[in-house]
Amino acid sequence: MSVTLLIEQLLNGVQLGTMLFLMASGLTLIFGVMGLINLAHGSFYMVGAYATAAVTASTGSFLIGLGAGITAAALVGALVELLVIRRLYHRPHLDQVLATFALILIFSEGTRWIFGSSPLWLSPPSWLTGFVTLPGGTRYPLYRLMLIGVGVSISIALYLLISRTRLGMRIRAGESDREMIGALGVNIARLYTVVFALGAALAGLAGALVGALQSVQVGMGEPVLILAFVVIVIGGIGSIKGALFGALLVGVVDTLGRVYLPIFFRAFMPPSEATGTGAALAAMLIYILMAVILAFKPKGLFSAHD
Amino acid sequence: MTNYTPVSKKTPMPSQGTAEVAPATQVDSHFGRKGIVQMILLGLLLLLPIAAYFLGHLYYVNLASRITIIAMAAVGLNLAIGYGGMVSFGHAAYFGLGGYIAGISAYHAFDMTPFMTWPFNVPGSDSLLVVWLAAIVLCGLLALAIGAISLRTTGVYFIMITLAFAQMIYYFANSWPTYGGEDGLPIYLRNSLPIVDTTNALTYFLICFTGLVLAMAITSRLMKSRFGAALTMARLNDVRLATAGISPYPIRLVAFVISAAITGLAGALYADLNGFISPTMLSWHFSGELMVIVILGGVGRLYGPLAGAILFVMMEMLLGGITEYWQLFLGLVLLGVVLFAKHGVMGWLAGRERNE
Amino acid sequence: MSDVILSLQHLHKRFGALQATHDVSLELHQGEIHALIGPNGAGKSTLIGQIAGNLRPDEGSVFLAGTEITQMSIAQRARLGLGRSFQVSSLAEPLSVMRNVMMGVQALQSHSFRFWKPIARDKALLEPAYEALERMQLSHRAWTPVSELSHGERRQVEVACALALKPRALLLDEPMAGLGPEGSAKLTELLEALKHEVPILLIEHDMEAVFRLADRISVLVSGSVIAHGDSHAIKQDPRVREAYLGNDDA
Amino acid sequence: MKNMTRLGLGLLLSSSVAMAQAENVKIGMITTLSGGGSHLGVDVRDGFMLAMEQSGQDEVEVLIQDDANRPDLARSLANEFMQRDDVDILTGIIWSNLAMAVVPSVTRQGTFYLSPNAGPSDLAGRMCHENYFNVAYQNDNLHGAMGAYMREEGYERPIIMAPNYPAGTDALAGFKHLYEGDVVDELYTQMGQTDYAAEIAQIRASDADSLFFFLPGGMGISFMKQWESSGVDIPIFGAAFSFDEILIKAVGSAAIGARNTSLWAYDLDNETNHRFVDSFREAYGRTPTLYAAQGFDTANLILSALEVAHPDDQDAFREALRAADFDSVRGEFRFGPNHHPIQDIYVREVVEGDDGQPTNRLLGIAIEDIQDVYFEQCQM
Repeated sequence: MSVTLLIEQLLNGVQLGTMLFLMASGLTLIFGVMGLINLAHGSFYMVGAYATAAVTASTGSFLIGLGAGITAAALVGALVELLVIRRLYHRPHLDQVLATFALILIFSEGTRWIFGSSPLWLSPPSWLTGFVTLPGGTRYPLYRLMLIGVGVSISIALYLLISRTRLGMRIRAGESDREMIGALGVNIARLYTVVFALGAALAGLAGALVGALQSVQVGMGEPVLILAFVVIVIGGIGSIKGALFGALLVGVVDTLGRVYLPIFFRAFMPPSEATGTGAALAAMLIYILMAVILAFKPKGLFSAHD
Repeated sequence: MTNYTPVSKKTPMPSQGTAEVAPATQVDSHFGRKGIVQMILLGLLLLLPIAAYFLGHLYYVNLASRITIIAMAAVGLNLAIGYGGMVSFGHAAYFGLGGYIAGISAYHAFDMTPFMTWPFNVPGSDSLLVVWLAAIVLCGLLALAIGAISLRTTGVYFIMITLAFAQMIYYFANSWPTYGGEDGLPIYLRNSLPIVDTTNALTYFLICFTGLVLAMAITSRLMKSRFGAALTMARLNDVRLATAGISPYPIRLVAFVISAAITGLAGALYADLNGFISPTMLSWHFSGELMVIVILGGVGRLYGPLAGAILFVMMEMLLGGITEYWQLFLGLVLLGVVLFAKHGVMGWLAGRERNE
Repeated sequence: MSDVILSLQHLHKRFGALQATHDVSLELHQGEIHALIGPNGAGKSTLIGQIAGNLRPDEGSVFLAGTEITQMSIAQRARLGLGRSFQVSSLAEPLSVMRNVMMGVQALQSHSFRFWKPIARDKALLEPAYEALERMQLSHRAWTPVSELSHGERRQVEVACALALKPRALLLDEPMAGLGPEGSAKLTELLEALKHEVPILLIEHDMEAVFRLADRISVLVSGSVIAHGDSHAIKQDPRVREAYLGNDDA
Repeated sequence: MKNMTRLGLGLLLSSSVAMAQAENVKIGMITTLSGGGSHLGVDVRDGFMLAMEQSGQDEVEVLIQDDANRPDLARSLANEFMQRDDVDILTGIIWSNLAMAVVPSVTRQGTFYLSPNAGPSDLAGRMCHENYFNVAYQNDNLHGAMGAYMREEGYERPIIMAPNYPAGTDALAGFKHLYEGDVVDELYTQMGQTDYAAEIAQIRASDADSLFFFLPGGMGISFMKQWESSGVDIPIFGAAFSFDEILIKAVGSAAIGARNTSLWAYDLDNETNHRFVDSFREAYGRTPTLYAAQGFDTANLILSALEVAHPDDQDAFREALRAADFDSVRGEFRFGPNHHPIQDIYVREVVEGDDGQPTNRLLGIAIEDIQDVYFEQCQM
């Protein structure tokens, strides 16, 4: 295994991490501000991808499609918040888990009803296909580099939003003291809707971007939802910084584990068994990572709520 | 420091009896509305399958067995969630492990190969008693390990870490080829008991029914004991419990283990009922469904899991026959229950639970 | 010194830049009420935390009846005989008064891993709990849910819960807070009767109650004990006056 | 078309016209109509019902239930069909793991089971049963055929890849069995994996001259899209499970040039097939997939046997099935001793169709009269 390959795999890990961050930042924001645990976050990911695929197919423009996807996810998010979620803020976590579990069923089957069972077509636009040659000679897909770029830009934008703007100030106030922002005269109901829609839009963006690279189908949000939960739990629920760190950690560990564990086992096992064992262990790796981290730091690495 | 004497005689000294016995409202009445609803539920569950059996409708007997087993798994989860306040999102792990124990044991008994030879020889077994014991013990041990780590966390972290452990086991079962991996493992011959014929649908139902009733009786008795008092306090106010001199952690851990053992036993029964075990039993969807059943029925209520299981399986069956989008309607019903019927079916049928 | 029940020795606790507890030493003797007073932000809560076991001191040690308890958990300290009440009522609201009080009795009688015998008819639990309630003149409310009690009654139940532990020392955190003059007077009376059996470390804002009850008073300001003495001495102490009046001016 | 909408709603249904032996025959179909991969079940059902419709049958009742891709639910539905509805024949299951859960107990209880899609090796070998017929393929068939094809085409250093689950390891074993040479490397991915950057980098770093992969459903879509932009330019090969007409439309241009083995192609030149493809397109407005073809064949096999005997006459009905006296859309079709097909496997290439969308074009035969390797273990 050469160094260039390692570098390429690290890039892959970072790319996976940035997309996880888009999901995780919304989740952690929603938890941090409203104290809500939202299993239906993966549904916004799916909504974003489906809307992007549908609009891209009818307009022929990926960018218009992407805009539509983000908008659709934000609108659906706002609607869900108004109709369902706001009844859940003062309910125990158990109720939140179940209500949002029900939302997953409704969204998945509703999407299937509207769009059918077949996966939809969505590909990166032609000006983003192809690859760039990295120093050292490896060729890396342009689209994936763009994903990393988007992820980094969104992280910076989120940082600026939260540290520099009025909305960000309210979000921070909401995180530290929910009673206080009411006293500040902020319209809490509207703040909550905005934050929820923002989280949904980020998930929709991730779904649209990743959907072009993967398959747009019912249930696409679930694996990534579970990963995003692992990310925010590792990072510390409610902490954006933790979400970023956790996302990169999970992305890199998952990618490297998949590649190098089978190779590692080949050192002392017959090849076919080694690949099987390695792959099995790789599938469990991030959960093991999470368990170990929580065993030592029960509130994650960067807990916002101590 | 033991000579406590009443400080004041202003209040009349109540009779000794008041101190010893709780007023009637504290004792379960078998004749109130709640008692009647409970007796009807349990009676129907027992009598309908017997009637169906003698009318020749085997399908309904097996359906009743399925409801009974799922109810039992939910009774286990209810002990953790409803009574212990531990929102476990990973009880599929115990249900699946219980199932795999039944499956693996039958597999080795069928092939006449040992399950392991080192450090000591463990043969397979087709005896249900052995399988059940193994399921209870091993699920308890797994829960001891998972609980010991998970219970250091609280709230959302606990929900997520229990989910993570279940996912770990799910992926392991999925990719471990010896016992079928994702394909699952068939059980060709149902494990057996001395004297009775377990392959008879009604007999097997009665076994499951006995298991459910036992699980409920144990839960009920447990919650009235000192342990139950401590567990209740741990759920309501763990600082109060610690201040009273009882550490919440071991109390919760033991409750978690008992809860997992009950769910694991249900899993073993389920595997033998279906004659098949696969990683789907370990999936997070199943953990979610178990939680749904507990909530549907009424969380923290003895008969809640039973009512929830009946409702859930019926909905699955009836809606599934009407439309292929039945999960959409299941979602809507569930959402309605969570938002508008906080106390579940039992709360609606039998009135609100008295404070404890 | 054999009658020293609770002893704090050179406790230090720091949160970042804030020195919340600075070299605090205190003793609680048999048969006395020792009051700890101090303005808001003086570090009383942090100190209580270190005594009760929510917090560990950075330096120094805590002894209960000669046993070092510095590193023990809350529950261990309680079993050794440290009874405690909370500033904000911490009772289990939906449960009856009796069920709350019984917890302490249960902790004293070996472990709680008894799964079979129903507590509802367990005399070994009921009788001592009932006794503790009687001492707080609350036995008539034994089977009432805590949620239906008045504020003052909850305060009494808190103390009864602590008494159920047959404590060697009581740590009462602002038991008078929120009580009207009548409630305060009643609780004062009850505590006065209690002190001969179990010494009390009383953290209290209600100065009238403190001066009436306390045999000795320690004044905590900015994490340090600035004065010790009986009520008369404390009233006269210029540093105390300054600490309180200075605060009032600000 | 109206009739078909009714089917689409998944209502219990029956179709018409008399036939001597078909009185009161009930067929239970358990298939995947919801959740992931449900387009396979929908196509099997639609192909099956199309054949029923065309036969003008009135006496055969088909009951359809959705298994949501869950083995325990499938198992319970099978019991429901056998014990409550008293069906004579069961069919419909898409996935091997569901088939393993359902089939052994069904056949043991004396009900016929005809598989329109899954063919796990155990059911072809040591667990075969006289009442079990596979009308589709044994799971290894398509992979083995591709092995043979690639050997013949002169690829010397293939790298092969599949998810780490039994069907995946079986697929690679089946490939290697007929490829009969060394492969550069075997990669195992995770079930349901969506990102293949790491594997693609490994493939690039190897000196392979070709890639064979088995990634059914959404996994294949994800992989091919990512493959396209990776700049690795070795030819890719697979089995039809990643290249059905619906999946390649979701993959788009990334699928073009890929070759895949299938037991059927919509442009296969025989009379039955022309009629099938035309009528399917007319009824459902889309091009059928191989699953639809398998469903269609399954129904026609049943109908052909019903002309000879009623399923209650088990031995006669079984003989009639074994004779496979029906017009298959794949041309010649016969059963081996273990009731699995002996059939030609074709190679198709994904090309750009007239409408600009990718579509499969028949290249030729990959291997003739392939038979699975498990029949020797089968003792009926």
